[in-house]
Amino acid sequence: MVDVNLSEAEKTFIVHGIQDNFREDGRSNEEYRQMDLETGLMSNTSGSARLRLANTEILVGVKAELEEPKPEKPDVGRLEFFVDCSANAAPEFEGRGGEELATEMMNLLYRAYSASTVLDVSSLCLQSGKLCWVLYVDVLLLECGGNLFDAASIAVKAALFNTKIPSVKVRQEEGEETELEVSDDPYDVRRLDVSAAPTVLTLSKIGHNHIVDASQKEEACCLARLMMAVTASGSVTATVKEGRGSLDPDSITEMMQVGKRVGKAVNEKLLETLKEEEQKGLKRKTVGFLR
Amino acid sequence: MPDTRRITGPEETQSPFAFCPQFLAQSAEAFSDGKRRDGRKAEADHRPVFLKAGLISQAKGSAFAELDKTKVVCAVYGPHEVARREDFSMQGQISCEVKFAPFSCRVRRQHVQDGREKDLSTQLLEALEPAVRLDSFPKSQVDVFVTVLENDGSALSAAITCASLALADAGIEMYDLVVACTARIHGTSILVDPSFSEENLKTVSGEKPGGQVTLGFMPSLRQVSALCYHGDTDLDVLSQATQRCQDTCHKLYQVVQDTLVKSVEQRMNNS
Amino acid sequence: MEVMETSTNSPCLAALTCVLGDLSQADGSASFTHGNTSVLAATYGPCEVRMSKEILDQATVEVVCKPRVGLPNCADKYRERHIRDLFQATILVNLHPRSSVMIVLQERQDDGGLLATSINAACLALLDAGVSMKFLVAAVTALIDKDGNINLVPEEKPSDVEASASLTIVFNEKDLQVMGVTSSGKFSQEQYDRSVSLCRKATEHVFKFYRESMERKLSKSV
Amino acid sequence: MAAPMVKVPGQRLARKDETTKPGTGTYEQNGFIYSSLAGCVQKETSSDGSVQISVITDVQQTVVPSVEAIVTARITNVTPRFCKCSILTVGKIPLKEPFRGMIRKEDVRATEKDKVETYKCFRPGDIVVARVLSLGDSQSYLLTTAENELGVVIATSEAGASLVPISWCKMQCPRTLAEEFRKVARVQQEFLQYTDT
Amino acid sequence: MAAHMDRIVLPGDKISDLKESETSKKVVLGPGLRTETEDVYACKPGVLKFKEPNVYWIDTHQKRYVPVKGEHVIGIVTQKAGDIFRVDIGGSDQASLSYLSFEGSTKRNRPDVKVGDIVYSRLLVANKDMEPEVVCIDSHGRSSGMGVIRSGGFLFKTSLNLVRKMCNPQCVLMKSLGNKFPFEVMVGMNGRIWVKGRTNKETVALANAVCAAEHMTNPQIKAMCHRLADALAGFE
Amino acid sequence: MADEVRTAQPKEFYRKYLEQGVRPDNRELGEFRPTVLDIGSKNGSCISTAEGSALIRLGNTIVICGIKGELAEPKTETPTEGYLVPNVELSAVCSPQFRPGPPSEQAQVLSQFVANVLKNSQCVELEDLCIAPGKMVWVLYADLICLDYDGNVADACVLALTAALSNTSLPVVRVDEETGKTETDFKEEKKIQLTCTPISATSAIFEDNVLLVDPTRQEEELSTGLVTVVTDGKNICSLEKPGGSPLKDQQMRLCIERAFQRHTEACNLITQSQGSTLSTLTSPLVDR
Repeated sequence: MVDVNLSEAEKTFIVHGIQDNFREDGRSNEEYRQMDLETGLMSNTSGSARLRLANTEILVGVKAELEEPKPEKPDVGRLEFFVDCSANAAPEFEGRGGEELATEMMNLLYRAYSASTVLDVSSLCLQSGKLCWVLYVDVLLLECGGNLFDAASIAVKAALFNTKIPSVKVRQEEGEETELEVSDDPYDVRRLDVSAAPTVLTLSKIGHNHIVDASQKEEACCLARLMMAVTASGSVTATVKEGRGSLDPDSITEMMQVGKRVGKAVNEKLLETLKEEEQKGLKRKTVGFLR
Repeated sequence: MPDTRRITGPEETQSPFAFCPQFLAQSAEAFSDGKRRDGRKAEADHRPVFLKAGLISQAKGSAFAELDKTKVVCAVYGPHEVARREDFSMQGQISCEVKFAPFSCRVRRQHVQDGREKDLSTQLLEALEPAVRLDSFPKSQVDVFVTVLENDGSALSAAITCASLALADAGIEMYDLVVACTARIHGTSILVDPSFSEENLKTVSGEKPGGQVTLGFMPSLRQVSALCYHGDTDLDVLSQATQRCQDTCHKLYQVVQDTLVKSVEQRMNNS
Repeated sequence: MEVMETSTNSPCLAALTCVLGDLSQADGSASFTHGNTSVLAATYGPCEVRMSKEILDQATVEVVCKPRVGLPNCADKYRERHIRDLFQATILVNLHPRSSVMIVLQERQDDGGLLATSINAACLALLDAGVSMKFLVAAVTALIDKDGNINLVPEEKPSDVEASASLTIVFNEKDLQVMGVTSSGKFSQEQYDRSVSLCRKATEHVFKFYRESMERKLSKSV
Repeated sequence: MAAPMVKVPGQRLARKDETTKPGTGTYEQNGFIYSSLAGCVQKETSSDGSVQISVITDVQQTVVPSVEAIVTARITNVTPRFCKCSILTVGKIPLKEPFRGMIRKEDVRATEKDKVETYKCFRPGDIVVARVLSLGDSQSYLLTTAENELGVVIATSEAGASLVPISWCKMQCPRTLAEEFRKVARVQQEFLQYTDT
Repeated sequence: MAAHMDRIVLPGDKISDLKESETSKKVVLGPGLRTETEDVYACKPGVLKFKEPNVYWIDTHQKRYVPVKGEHVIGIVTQKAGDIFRVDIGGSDQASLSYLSFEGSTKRNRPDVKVGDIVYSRLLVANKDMEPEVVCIDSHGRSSGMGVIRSGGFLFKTSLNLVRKMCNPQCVLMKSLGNKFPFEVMVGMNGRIWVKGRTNKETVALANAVCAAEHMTNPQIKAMCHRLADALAGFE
Repeated sequence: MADEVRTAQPKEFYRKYLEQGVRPDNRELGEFRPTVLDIGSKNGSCISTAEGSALIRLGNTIVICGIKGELAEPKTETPTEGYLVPNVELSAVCSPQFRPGPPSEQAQVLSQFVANVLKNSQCVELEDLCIAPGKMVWVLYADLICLDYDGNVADACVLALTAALSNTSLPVVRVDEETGKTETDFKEEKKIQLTCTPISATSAIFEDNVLLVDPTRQEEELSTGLVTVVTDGKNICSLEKPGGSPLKDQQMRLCIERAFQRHTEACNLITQSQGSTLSTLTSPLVDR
């Protein structure tokens, strides 16, 4: 992560704060910061979402393309993730600086969405071996305020929820020429069922305790993090330990319990806000980047 | 862009396996008549492990690990200077690179490092960094290069164990050796040290698709240095699998220590 | 910028023509044509060397072979290595330590014997640049066809008999010893010995051609 | 002592108390001394009776130039203000990959620091013995030869023969008898037989 | 002996029958000649020259300058690094020029030298092991013509042979141009020449005359200068 | 003291040895390093996922060769010829001088050398690789990975490649004309026939007169030239001397003789280890 240099005194101050479950910005160890989410703000994408978690800003765009499926998985569509750390997020992202963090994020997203039950990709396949939908998910990191993995995964889930795939009819004539007919009616679209999609929850171990949604300062004094992808139903689709330090086994199980509980809560709250935003329909004005 | 730095064959080629019917229909059941597909009886049976330290003359330290058909070679270089580095730090650095040989898997792999190899390299770095005393070589860097010669399942755990043996053989100061183990969750059974076919078992329809967890463990300090899992299971099945991996790591620890002791003794009496 | 013509008095060595010094920015340049194979060579040096390639007690010789069309591939790298090792042993490299002598060879037309023509072009360019060398080197390519007789490439009248092997041999002028060899196709040891003697005789013409071109160039500026 | 016991990293050696102290190749964690290298255990009882446990590896020394260490280096390039060199061995242990070092003009000799002409002290290709002054910057280590025992040990003359030291600042080529200026290391007696091959 | 002289040699040619001087029984080998197990070989292509009593050397046609101690060169200041300037003299390394090596410069009153200035200087240190060093003062500390060239004029690059030919006393180029119209000229042994005529037209004419003179004999040079002077006069 | 001299002045260190005609690892000038070859157990090759593989240890130098077969359309101008694509990978594992990333100049030169040897020796008839003329042919990717670079990687690569090709077996692929459907049958296997076995012998020229066969890495660095001769028993398949110090004719004859001797030595080594039942890959990798 982009670490801000802290002196030893500041680090001990943060660690002591966490020990009595009262962090420097007043939150308890398992509380998220203020998050506001907006979907459907970019016209030329099939689906998009912008998430601002305190001062972490992430923009996700999903483009649906018709392509040939992979030879070894002929009857399934697929998701392709791409993460770009733009240089205006942090000076060291300039050039190839942000590549390492971007690959880490991409690997985690691929892991989280690797299980077949997470997102029904078989329905994305139009003609086995010949034609299927490929969803290109592009994550753009605009500002780093700590806890980038959680924010990115939530924004990805929101963007997938907001994705509208035009319905396509395939007519198979006698000759093997397949006839594709894409409807241009904006309402005749198919939506993705993201109820089983996971969101990532990062538990940072500081001292002997672990906290959720660590700010940039808290991330600087944490040696090991456990990132878990949790679905609304509470099942775990990916876990990765990241960071230079090591964790002892029992604290891992403890962290997993907390992760599951908080993860379920985050998922439910997210689905609620998405549905609520959907109801407002076209009346709601998009705030975008004005604020 | 044609790869002008290598001899190139035709543009697009297909693997012969794509046209072979019985390979496409992967079977779903893990146990056939009481035994695992490669003859191991219990779920917790680990394949016979063969380890050897100090086989590459050019490397500072090296090791070779063989889990029945999975063969991994690791070489450690350094500590040497870091080429271009502006920040001056009293802590040493480790850089890891995992590479699959083009002939290591059934379907031929490309020479250029793809996403999966980058992922394994990061996981290897995660596993080794906590175990190495970085302050013992300030301002310099240790390189760990792993080549997977043949991949018959749990390549990552073989790479981690082999790399930590190579680091010890290189005389790099370490808090503890790192031993790793992989487990495949398939329905209710937890298969330790899965082979390649067990890694790609088809999910039984209706059940949860299970998953695969790899654990990097420092047995004498009882610390987990790496944990990576993907799939879709409940939490308790996952922590059960992690526990099963931990017990196997304790068993493996003994084998790694004996190999290291044997190689030090052998070097002592012929030097 | 005069053009040097030589009569084809050697048994079957094609016509050699060369223009010295026609690139103004290069320290030395030679556009050399042997039969229908033509190469433009330019040399820069001794000049600045990159830190990574610097050798502390001698000059680094760098060779770049540019094919006529497309990107350089492994075959060009292979030719580059041959020519670099040859001139590393020919140029007096310890006179200019920690510097580099750069030779750039642009293939203009290839009708067989490209490596030999490149070597001769590079040697002429080094002469034009006045780089100090132990001796001169010249290369000739010999073609061995199925029934074993040998002729030199690129011949004037390309025979239609399909060749079974080809040998490019480099000789130095001082004691006409073999400096470098590269081969393709199969051939016996006896065929190798015959090709060496034939090529040795042919290189005398090439050395004579070097002398004539330099005399032509230097006679003007006395 | 029985055949020296071979220990591997992570193995517990002893309980830490005032008498036993961790030596090289070991580390101390919550009350116990653990081995951090794969090698044989050595127990030295120092004067005040306390035992120092250390683990020594026979050949695979991991050595990094540390401050005050004596190193052998080859001079790679000489400029008026400093000489760049590549460190070949630290103490007695040859390094598999050389480290970059630098000797500044003012660290060449102890006397008349400012009138030092680096060309008259070192030439590229000389083998020098120097002491590590500091870890320097991220590019190279800082070395000094400002002692009588430090300086040029092996140098080749223009004619290619190896030079013989004749004074602290001059060496002579046995073949052409030409003298060349160098900052010569005053080599102790037992080394002399090897340098005049 | 005469057949020996002015003969064209190529690298690798053995030079036998060298005339030792009566007094010191030694032969002085100049640039381009090399001894190997006591016989002499040429290592550069060019014309073998001989000067009494026993000096041999090869005059090569070369564009790339190899620094030689004591030669005057024209350099271009490329960089200011601390208390030295980096000067490009056309060789393989950039030469260093200390700010103290200007006439009348001390620690406090530093010379006004900017990047891009042209400097006429002399090579103090030049051998294959060391970085070349140039200075702008002679042994008595006076500039004697050396230093930063400020007053306009035109700098151009030629081959080293032309420069040696111009510095040769028998060459008539300088004299014949001189009595046509007044001009200033500075010749660097590294193949760089700086000329300044009264008007720009004359400066350009001068530069072309010098470049053209490379392959001319003395009479041809005189004829060329006449033509040049008439052409200039005719235009006025 | 020997270590100090060896690192500070390697050339003198070697010259002292060579004066007595022996080398620091007490081999004569014309003696190859001990060579161990593992072509794997009878049924499979030492790498089960590859169609053919071999591992060779030449002194300390280790090279492993794996051959993978893939299917592709043939070139239009040669409809009945398959492809044989060799590549040498000097990975960062084998020596500190190689960095991970695109192949170094030396790796490209070695790949081209091995490709030339295969083309010149025609040891594999490209027509044998044809399945359906014009439609489908075999592409044999021969990937050679150097695991330990201690000099003379060229000889090790050629021997490893020849050994791997000698035990490569390809599944039978049938393309029925009408439906154009292809079908691979892994039970039946067809071994590739080699017309000849090219073997290479490299000598390093030291101080312009001494010829050291099978040079180690240090001898390669100190040598002033390399000569590589590849023979197939009767004829010379490839003769490579890339520049370096000149070579007298009878020295070249000596190199060619050494190559023919090496050819007989290497052939029995291949036949010996052909039927060997070395179960694990360990023994050649392991016994130092």
